[in-house]
Amino acid sequence: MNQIETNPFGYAEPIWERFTHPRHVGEFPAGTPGVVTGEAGSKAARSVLRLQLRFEGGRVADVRFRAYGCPSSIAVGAWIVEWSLGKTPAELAALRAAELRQALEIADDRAHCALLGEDALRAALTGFAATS
Amino acid sequence: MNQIETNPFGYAEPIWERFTHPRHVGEFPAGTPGVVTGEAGSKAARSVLRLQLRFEGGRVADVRFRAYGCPSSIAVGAWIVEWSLGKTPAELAALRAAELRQALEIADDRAHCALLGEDALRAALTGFAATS
Amino acid sequence: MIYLDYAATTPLDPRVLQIMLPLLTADGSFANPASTHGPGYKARAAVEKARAQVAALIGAEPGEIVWTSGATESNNLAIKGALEFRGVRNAHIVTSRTEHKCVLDTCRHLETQGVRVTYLKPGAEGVVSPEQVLEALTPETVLVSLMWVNNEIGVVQEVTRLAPLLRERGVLFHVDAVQAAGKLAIDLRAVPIDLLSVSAHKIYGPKGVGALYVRKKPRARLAPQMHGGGHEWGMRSGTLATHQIAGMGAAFEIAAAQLAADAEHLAGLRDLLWQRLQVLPRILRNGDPGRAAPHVLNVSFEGVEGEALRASLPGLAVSSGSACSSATQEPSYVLRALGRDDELANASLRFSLGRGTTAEQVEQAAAAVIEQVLWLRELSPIWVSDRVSGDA
Amino acid sequence: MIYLDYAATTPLDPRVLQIMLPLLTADGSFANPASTHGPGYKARAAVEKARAQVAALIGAEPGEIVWTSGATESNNLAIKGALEFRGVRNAHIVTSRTEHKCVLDTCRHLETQGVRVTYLKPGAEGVVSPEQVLEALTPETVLVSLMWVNNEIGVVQEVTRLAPLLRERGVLFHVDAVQAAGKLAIDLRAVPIDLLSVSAHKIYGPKGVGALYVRKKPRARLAPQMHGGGHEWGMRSGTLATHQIAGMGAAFEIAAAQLAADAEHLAGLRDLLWQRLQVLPRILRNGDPGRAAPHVLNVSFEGVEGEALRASLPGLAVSSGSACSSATQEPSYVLRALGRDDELANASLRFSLGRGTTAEQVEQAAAAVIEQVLWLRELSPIWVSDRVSGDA
Ligand SMILES: Cc1ncc(COP(=O)(O)O)c(C=O)c1O
Ligand SMILES: Cc1ncc(COP(=O)(O)O)c(C=O)c1O
Repeated sequence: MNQIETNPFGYAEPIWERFTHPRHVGEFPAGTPGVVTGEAGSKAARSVLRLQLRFEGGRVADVRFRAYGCPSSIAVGAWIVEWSLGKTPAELAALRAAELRQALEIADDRAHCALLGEDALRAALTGFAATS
Repeated sequence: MNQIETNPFGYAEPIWERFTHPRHVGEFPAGTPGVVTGEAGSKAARSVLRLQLRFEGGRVADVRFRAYGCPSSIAVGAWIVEWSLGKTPAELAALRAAELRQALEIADDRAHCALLGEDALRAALTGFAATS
Repeated sequence: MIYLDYAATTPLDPRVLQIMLPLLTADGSFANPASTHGPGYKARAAVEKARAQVAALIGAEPGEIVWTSGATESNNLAIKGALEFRGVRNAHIVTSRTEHKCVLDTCRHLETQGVRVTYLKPGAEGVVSPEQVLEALTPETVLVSLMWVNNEIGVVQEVTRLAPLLRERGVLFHVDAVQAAGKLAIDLRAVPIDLLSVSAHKIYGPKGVGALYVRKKPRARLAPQMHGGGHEWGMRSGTLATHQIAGMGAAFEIAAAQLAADAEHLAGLRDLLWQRLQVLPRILRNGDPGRAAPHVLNVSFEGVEGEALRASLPGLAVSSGSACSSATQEPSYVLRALGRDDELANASLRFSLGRGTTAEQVEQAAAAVIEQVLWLRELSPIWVSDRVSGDA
Repeated sequence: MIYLDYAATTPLDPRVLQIMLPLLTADGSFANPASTHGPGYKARAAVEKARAQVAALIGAEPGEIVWTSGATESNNLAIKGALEFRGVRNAHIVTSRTEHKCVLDTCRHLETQGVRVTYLKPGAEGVVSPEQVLEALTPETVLVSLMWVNNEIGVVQEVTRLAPLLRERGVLFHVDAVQAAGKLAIDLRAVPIDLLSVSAHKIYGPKGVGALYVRKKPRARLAPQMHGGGHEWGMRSGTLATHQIAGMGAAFEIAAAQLAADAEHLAGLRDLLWQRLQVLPRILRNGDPGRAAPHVLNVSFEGVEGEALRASLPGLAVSSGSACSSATQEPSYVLRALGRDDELANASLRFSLGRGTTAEQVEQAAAAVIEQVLWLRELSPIWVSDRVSGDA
């Protein structure tokens, strides 16, 4: 993403920062070992979040995400993968939308973006449980 | 009347000129010989015009007027007495409101001011006929 | 030219102009305040700052201020909006005969819709007593509309005493405060008025912008009169005129800061003018001098015809009544309501003073008026005085 | 910041400001144009000059121009005024689904009063055909209200062909010409439109002032919506905002002088922008390109979410729909009426160009949009393209 200096729309800074400078965008090459994928949302609801976590030794070693949706939902994706690094599945499972909302200063009318994140992560962990 | 240079209200120039610089205002001392007085209008109608003509040798030798009313009716008084100077009763009797309106550029909605003048002059001439 | 018609309108305060300018041009915050992009948000911020400034002068919350195109619209919105929200069937309004044309005409319109309106006749001094208002109330009374300060005679009505009495009785109270704002202290935290109209151009703001105060607690509910995109909490649609609004805000802030000083200056000059004019016999001051706003002096001159009086004072910009109706040349209905006859009502001048008025101007104006009244009386064939017969 | 939101509002032309300034301050003609004294007459003269200027741009007589606080009010006055004058009982209006909010909301209000309204659905290209309108007429149809140029998609409606057909049938025709004035030639001597709304702030005049053209021959009759002192031939009361009106007049005079040059400049830049954007696959131009006003280009971008698209272009002031309704963040009802789904309607941008727009700005804007659309599609997990798997 190119340089966007200002935030005229008044998004919370943590959201704006991650929306404008997201890291870990993309996906792992097909067949990469230890990768689980979780997806939530729908095109009709205008937000889809896909997370990929690559586990090594029981901890998240690398991450990727893609998101379609408003800046808050994109920031949620970026935040979750960043936060996931180094964590165990048990630690990941503890994440609640409330924590996400607090970390990103997500307003009430965007609470669904945090739920989207929780759902996507849960989906990934379900995948992990299934594969391990 | 003191100096009033401008005419912001858009009165016709002949009206404005006579309203701001009327001549022959007043009345003759009581008992002045040859004087006839004509009055028209009423306080309720918000215009009263009083003309005095002093005849000498069958012609108007001197004049006075007073007026209460709008600028047009004041101008009518001033114009009539000015115009009367030197005239015979027959000449005076020929004055019609239409001529007055034309001379002073009196608009349709002020036609009554011209009639006021005609009436006052007629009243004066009636007085003349009565005394002579 | 001596301008003594500040109650008709005022010039812009130069400080107000400085606030307006950067909101107009390409290098400034000219965007639409409803636009959801950077320039739009900047314009919106200017609008909201002004809302707080206007609210501050009258002791309101910013969220209680609805922008309009002027107090004519504010009065229309308040009265029609309240009645239509409630439903016009069997509704009753109490107002007075000396309200501004836009209140009276709005009420007359509502009468054609089936609303019953009581037009109270003020006393000879122009005052409508709270008791009169209370007596006129019926169970169907939805709204009382009364002005704080009359624009023609400057009488201050007892709205602060009336307001709690109406609140107790559950009747909405609308006040036209156009001539009061910036002249008298107004604190809507303390006075339970429900709807209050103000205008910018009477206190050194721009023409074409006003506001309606709409109380939030308890909430005064209005049916919108300008339909559209739902601006202003759905109460008044239309693109907000940022420069106009910001100018109004600045003017109101200045008015708040200068309220006491302005009022003292104005009252001093008004009293000086009245004192000077009193050398003329048979003149009448209109409106209770004990309840006079600082900026208005209305005087009737016996023995002169009104149009001639005005025409003889071309160097003096004064009004012969409300500027809004003086084009009609009809004698002021306000003075008529006070019991002046047509002739006297017509031979009246409203002098209204402003920040720019000086004692010298007042002296000059008084001298001119005195001279012309004496002259027109002199010219009159019916003025009975100790005039000496003979040439003038 | 690149401003491409001229259809939402424009900056003031510096020449317009120069006309306005002397009408504001104490040393200028600040008086109330309704006052009957020297300064008042001067202000009145400025108002009447502006009336002639506004009339000239649209081929009207000065006496057919009624000042309002903007086109929102003009539209309200035209529609409610015509219906209330005629009586709302059994009345019927024909309009379209893509009208400005203030027309639609006014019609909805009239529906609550018993008026029946037909909202025509335009074709996929945004055009309402005259035939569609004629088919919708009933013996009760009082008024057809149709905009000349749509504010969101720039489509030019066939009002000139429709007008004589309605005149033949004795149906009043109101046209919202806010986006047409100054962009297309308008000659009301040749086109029998009865009521026509214009606004100053869309063509480099001030916000907060507009006008309604009310035909004199044959006379279009309106019930006033703003009651008061009977200003504007009784059709619209309230103190006239001299500086605003004079500014509108100056802006309209300039628009008349520059009409052809402006239109050519705008159309050229609009075409350049569209050409550049077409490097993006799967984008859609909204509105019939064969009936496009010169200043508007509306494009839908598949595969990106609308809010993210707008947020990723903070250096670009564009609109995602009508500025008047974009605060609501709802997908544009205009694009919905054209058959775009919610998602696509939301992922649309209205670029609107103005006198200040340069080819360089258009190139920069196009480059930014292309970059961000590509990026957001890249970021999306559901965008199906020839994307190479792997890190972005
Ligand atoms: C008491 C009063 N109410 C209402 C108005 C109307 O205000 P505006 O000129 O802003 O429409 C005025 C002034 O004209 C006024 O003096
Ligand atoms: C087509 C159209 N009609 C009406 C309006 C409302 O005009 P105003 O902003 O002057 O109230 C606008 C602009 O907002 C418009 O684009």
